[in-house]
Amino acid sequence: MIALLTRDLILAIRAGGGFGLGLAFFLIVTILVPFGVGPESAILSVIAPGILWVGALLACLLSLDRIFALDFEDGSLDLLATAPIPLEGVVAMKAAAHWVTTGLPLTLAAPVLGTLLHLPVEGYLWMLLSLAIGTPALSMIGTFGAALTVGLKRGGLLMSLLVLPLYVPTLIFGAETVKRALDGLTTATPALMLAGVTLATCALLPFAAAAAIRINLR
Amino acid sequence: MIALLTRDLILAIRAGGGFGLGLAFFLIVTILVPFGVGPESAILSVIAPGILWVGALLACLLSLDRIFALDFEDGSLDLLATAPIPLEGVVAMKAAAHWVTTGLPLTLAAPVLGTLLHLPVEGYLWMLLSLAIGTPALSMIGTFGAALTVGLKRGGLLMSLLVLPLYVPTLIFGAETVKRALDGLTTATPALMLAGVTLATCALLPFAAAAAIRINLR
Amino acid sequence: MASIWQYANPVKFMQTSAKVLPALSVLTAVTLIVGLVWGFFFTPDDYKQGSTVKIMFIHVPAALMAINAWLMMLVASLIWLVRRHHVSALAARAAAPIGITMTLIALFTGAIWGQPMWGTYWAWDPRLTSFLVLFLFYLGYMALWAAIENPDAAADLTSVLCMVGSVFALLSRYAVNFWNQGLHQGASVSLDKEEHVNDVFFYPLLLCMIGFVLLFVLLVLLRTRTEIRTRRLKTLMARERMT
Amino acid sequence: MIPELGKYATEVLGAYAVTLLLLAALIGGSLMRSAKVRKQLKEVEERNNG
Amino acid sequence: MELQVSDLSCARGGVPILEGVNFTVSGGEALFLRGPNGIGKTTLLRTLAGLQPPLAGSVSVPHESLAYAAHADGLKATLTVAENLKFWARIFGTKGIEHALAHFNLTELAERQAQNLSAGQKRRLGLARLLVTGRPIWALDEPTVSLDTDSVALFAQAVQAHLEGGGMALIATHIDLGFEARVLDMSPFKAKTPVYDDFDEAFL
Amino acid sequence: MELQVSDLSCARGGVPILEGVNFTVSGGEALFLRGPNGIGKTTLLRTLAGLQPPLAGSVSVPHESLAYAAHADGLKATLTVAENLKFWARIFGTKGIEHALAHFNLTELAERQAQNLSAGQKRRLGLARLLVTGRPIWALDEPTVSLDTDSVALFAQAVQAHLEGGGMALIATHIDLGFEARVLDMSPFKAKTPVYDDFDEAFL
Ligand code: HEM
Ligand SMILES: Nc1ncnc2c1ncn2[C@@H]1O[C@H](COP(=O)(O)OP(=O)(O)OP(=O)(O)O)[C@@H](O)[C@H]1O
Ligand SMILES: Nc1ncnc2c1ncn2[C@@H]1O[C@H](COP(=O)(O)OP(=O)(O)OP(=O)(O)O)[C@@H](O)[C@H]1O
Ligand SMILES: [Mg+2]
Ligand SMILES: [Mg+2]
Repeated sequence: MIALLTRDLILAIRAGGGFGLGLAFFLIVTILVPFGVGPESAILSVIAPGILWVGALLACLLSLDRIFALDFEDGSLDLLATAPIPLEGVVAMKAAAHWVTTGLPLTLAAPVLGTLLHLPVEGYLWMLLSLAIGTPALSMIGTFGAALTVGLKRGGLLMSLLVLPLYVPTLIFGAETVKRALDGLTTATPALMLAGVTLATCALLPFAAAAAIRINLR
Repeated sequence: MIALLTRDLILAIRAGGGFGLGLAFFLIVTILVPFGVGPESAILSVIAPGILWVGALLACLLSLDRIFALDFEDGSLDLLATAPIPLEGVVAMKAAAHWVTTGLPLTLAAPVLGTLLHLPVEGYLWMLLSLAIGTPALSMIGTFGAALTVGLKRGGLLMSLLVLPLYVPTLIFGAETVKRALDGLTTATPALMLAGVTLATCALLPFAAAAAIRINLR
Repeated sequence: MASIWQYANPVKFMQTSAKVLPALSVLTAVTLIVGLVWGFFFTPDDYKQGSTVKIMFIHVPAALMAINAWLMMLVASLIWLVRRHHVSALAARAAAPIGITMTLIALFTGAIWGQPMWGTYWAWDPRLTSFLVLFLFYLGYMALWAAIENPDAAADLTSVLCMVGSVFALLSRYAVNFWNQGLHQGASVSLDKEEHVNDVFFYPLLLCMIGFVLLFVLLVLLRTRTEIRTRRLKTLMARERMT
Repeated sequence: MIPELGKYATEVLGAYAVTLLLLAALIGGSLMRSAKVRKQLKEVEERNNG
Repeated sequence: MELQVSDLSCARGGVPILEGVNFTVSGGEALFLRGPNGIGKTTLLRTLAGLQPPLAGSVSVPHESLAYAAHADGLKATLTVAENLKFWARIFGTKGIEHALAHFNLTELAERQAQNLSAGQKRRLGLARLLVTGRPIWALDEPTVSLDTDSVALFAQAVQAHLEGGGMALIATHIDLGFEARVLDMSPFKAKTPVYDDFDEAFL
Repeated sequence: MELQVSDLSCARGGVPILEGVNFTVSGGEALFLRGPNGIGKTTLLRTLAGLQPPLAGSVSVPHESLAYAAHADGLKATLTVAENLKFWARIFGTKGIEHALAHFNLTELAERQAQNLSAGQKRRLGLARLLVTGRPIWALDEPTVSLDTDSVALFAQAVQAHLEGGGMALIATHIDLGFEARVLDMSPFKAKTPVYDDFDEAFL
C-alpha cells in the first residue's frame, strides 16, 4: 500500500506540476476575488477566511479527475482491483496521495494568500490548523466522487455537482473556526466538529468509494 | 458556419445538461460563498457583484474543455480544418456556441442568484447588462485557451492557469460597473471599457486561436 | 560583416557563448558584489525611511528585470514566429524561470518593505497588483512549455501565448489602475527626488542595476545552452527509439 | 561588520536573505541542470558514435 | 487536374519520418500507399491534406480540392445518420444527401443515432461523407477497417464511380480492396538515420 | 488445485452474453479460449478475475490465486521499466524483479521510461508483470498482440515454465501461440436471444 502511495507521488512529480497546478489555481482564485470585490482591506479581511476556504475547495475539486481517470484508462485500476491489497486500501491511498499533492500545499500556502487578502494576524494559526484538519476530508470526499464517476466520458462537471454539496459541512465548520478565532471567540466547537467530519469521512467513505469502483469496473 | 453553430447547440442539448451544468456550478459557487463568509447581509450585499462575477467566470472556465476536446478526439477537428470554411470561422462559431450554452444562461440567472446574495435592487440592471456585455469576452478568451491546450492529456487545470490571468481585465471592468451602479456613480467608463474588451477580443482572438489549433493538429 | 542571424545557428551560438561565458561570469560577479556591498554597507540611512532604503538596491533592479525579461521573451517569440530560428525560441524558454524569480524577488522585497512603510505587507496597489498578474503570466507560460511534447509546437504555442499575454498584461495594467489608485506611486516619486538629490544612493543603485542586467544575460546564455543540449538529447533519443 | 540597521534590521536582513536565497536557487538550479544535461548528452552521443 | 508530390520530406513529433517522396496522380487515377506499420502513411496523407507543413519539398494540390478521411470518422454519437451527413453537406456547401445514403446502403438507418450503429455501419457513414464533399481528390486512411466483404464492394464501386467522373484517390491500406490500381511502396522513402556528430539548425 | 466453472452465465452492459459455460482446469494445464470477436472472451475472463459478478452459475477460484492481464497493460508512462515492475512486485508482496526482466529480454531497457518503449516492448513489460505476481492461475486476454515472433516464443516459454511449476493458464487468443493446449470454443455458449413475450423478474 505504501508502494501505491509512493508511486502516485512520483507520478505527480514526474507529470510536472502535480503539486504546482492545484496551488496555482488556489492562488488565482484568491487573486481574482479582490478584483471582483474591490481592494478595500476592511471588507477583504472580513471575507478572507471564507474566500480562502472556498478557494481551497475549488482547487481540490479541479484536481479530482486525476485521481482515478488515468489509472482507469491505462488498465491499472483493473489490475489493482485484482491485486492482493483491498480496494478500500487503494482508495485510501489514492485519497492520501491527493491530499499530499493538493491539500497539504494549499494549507502551507494559505498564510501567504492570507496576507494578500489582509487576513488579520489572529487568524493565521487557525486558518492553517483548520485547513490542516479539514482538507483530508475534502480529498476523501472528492475521491468518493471520483470513484462514482470513473469511466464516464466527461465526468468532470458532473463530479463537481456531486461533490460540492458534500463539501458543505466541511466548509461551514472550517470557515467558522477561523471566523471565531478572528472574533476572539472560542474555536473549540467548530474545530472539533471539523475534526469529527474528517475522521468519520476517512473511516467510512473508503468503503463506499471502493464499492462504487467495483460497480463501475463491471 | 451556421451549420456548425446549430450542430454544437443540438449536441449540447442532446448531451443532457449542456445548458444545465454550467448554471448549476454557478449556483453552487454562489451558495458556497455565504457558507464560507457568513450570512450577514450587510457584507454579502457589498461583495455580491464581485462574487457573482467570479462565480460566472469559474462556471465558464469549467465548461471550456468541452469546446474542442470532443471534436479533437473523434477526428471532427481534422475534418473541419480541411473543410472549405476558414478555421477562424470555426473558432468564432465554437465560442458563440459556448456563450449561448454558458454565458447566456448565467446572465439570465444572475438576478435570481443576486437575490441570494442580497444584491441591492439598484444593482440588478447593471449586473445583467455587465454580464451580457462581458461574458462573450469570457467565452472567446476561453476558446483561445482551449485551442492552446487541445490534444493535451489532462489540459483542464493547465487551461485554467492560462485563461484566468487573461480574464482579469474583463472581471475588473465588469465588477466595477456594478459596484459603481450600487454607489450611484456613473457607470459609463467601465461599461464602455468592458464593451471595448469584448469587441477587441472577438475581433482578434479568433485568429490567434485558429493559429493555435493549426499548430496543435500538426 | 556577417549577419547577426548567424548566431541563431545553434553550433555558432554554442561556440560563441562558450567563449563569452567565463569573462561574463567574472564581470557579473564583480559588478553585483561591489554594487550590493556598496549599497548594503556603505550607504547612509534615509532620513525618512531609515535603513529600509537599503532594500531598494535589490527591489528596483529585480522589478526592472522582471519586466524586461518578459519583453525579451516577447521579442524572442516574435523572432521565432517570423524567422524560425530555434535558438530564439529556446532563449525565450530559458528566460522565463529567470523572469519569474525576479518577479518573486520584487514581490517579496516589496512586501517586506511595505510593512514598515505602509504598515501592511500587501496592498492592492496597481503596481503591485500588476506584478502579481505578471507572475501568473510567467507561471502559465512555463506550464505550457512543460506540457507539450513536440518542441516546435511548444515553441509556436508559447509564442502565441506570449504575444496575446503581453496585450492582456498591458490591458490588465490599465484595468488595475482604473480599479484602484495606489500607494506605490507616491513612494516612488519621493524617492525619485532623492535619487536626483543624493548621489549617495544613485551610484550603488546604478551598479546593482547593471549587475542584475549582466546576471540576466549570463543566466539566459547558460540556460539557452542547456536548452539546446536538451533539445539535441531529445532528438537523439527519439532517433534511437526509431531504429 | 554588519552596519547599524536600527529598528528595521529584520526587514532589511530578511529582504536580502530572501533575495540571496532565490538567486542562489536560480543559479544553482541552472548550473545543476546544465551539468546533468551535459552528462546525459555525452552518454547518448558516445552510445551513438562509439 | 493533377496532384504532384516532389521530393517531399515529412516529420512527426519533430522527427523526420519520410524523405524524397515523389509521385504524380492525374485525373481518373487511384494510388495505393502500402508499407509496414509506422512507416508514415498517415503522416503523408496529413501532409497532403495540409494539416501539417512538409519539412522539405512541395505538394501541388489545387486549392480546396482534397477530401481527407482519417482513421477516426468524426461522427457525433448523438446525431442521427442523416443529421451527421447533412452537417457535412452544409459545411462543404453541397446539396442532397440521398445519393450518399443510398450508395452506402444507409437509407434504412437514416434516423438511427450514430452511437447505436455497429462499427462497420459507422465506417460506412464515414465513407458516405466523402460523397457529400463534392471534392475531386480523396485521401483515405485505411478506409475499409471493420467493413465486411459486401461493404468493401460498395466502397470499391464508390471509388470507381469517382474515378470515372475524373476524380482521384490516394488510399493507404494493408489489405486487398477488390480493384486494381497503381501501388506505391513507402518503404524506400523511410528517412535515413543521420550522422550524430554535429549540431545544425534542426538539432539533428 | 483446480479451477472449476459450472453453468456460468455472464452479462455485459445489462445484456446476457454467455450461458451455460462449463469447464475445469487443473494444475499444469493450459486452456485456449477461442471464438469470434464479441462472443464474450473478455467478459468471461473478467468474471473469473472477480471484476464482475456472474449472472448465474459458479466459479471456484481459490482465494487470491488469479493474475489477470487485460487488453491494456496498466503501465505508467513516466515510470521506468524497473519502477513499473517493482511497483507491482511490492503490491503483490513478492521479491526480485530480475528474473522477470531477464526472461522477457528487458534487462537492457530497465532504466527506460515506459513511454519511450515501442508497442511490443510495452507488451513484454506487461507480461513480465505476471512473473512478479507469483500467482498460480494466469488469465490472459490476447497476450501476444503486437509481439514479434521472437517475443511470442519467449512468452510461450514463460507459460510452459509456469505450467511445469504446477500453474494454470487461461488464454483468450485468435492466433497460434506456438504450443499446444486444450481449446475451448466459446461459440456454443452464446446466450440465446430471449423470447420477448414475457417479462420476468430481471426484465430480460
Ligand atoms: C510587493 C510589493 C511591491 C512590488 C511588486 C513593487 C514593484 C515595483 C516596480 C514594478 C517598480 C518599478 C521599477 C521601475 O519601473 O523602475 C518598483 C520600483 C520601486 N519601488 Fe516597488 N514594489 C513593491 C513594494 C514597494 C514598497 C513597499 C516600496 C517602499 C515604500 C517600494 C519602493 C519602490 C521604489 C523606491 C522604487 C523605485 C522608484 C521608481 O523607479 O519609480 N516598492 N517597485
Ligand atoms: N504524435 C506523434 N509523435 C511522435 N511520433 C509519432 C506521432 N505519431 C506517430 N508517430 C511516429 O511516426 C511514425 C509514422 O507514423 P504513421 O502514423 O504515419 O504511420 P502509418 O504508416 O500510418 O502506420 P499504420 O499502418 O500503423 O497506420 C511512427 O513510427 C510513429 O511511431
Ligand atoms: N461496456 C459495454 N456495454 C455494453 N456492451 C458491451 C460492453 N462491452 C462489450 N459489450 C458487448 O459485449 C459483447 C462481448 O464483448 P467481449 O469484449 O467480451 O468480446 P470478446 O470475445 O472479448 O471480443 P474480442 O475478440 O473483440 O476481444 C460484445 O458483443 C460487445 O458488443
Ligand atoms: Mg496510419
Ligand atoms: Mg476481448
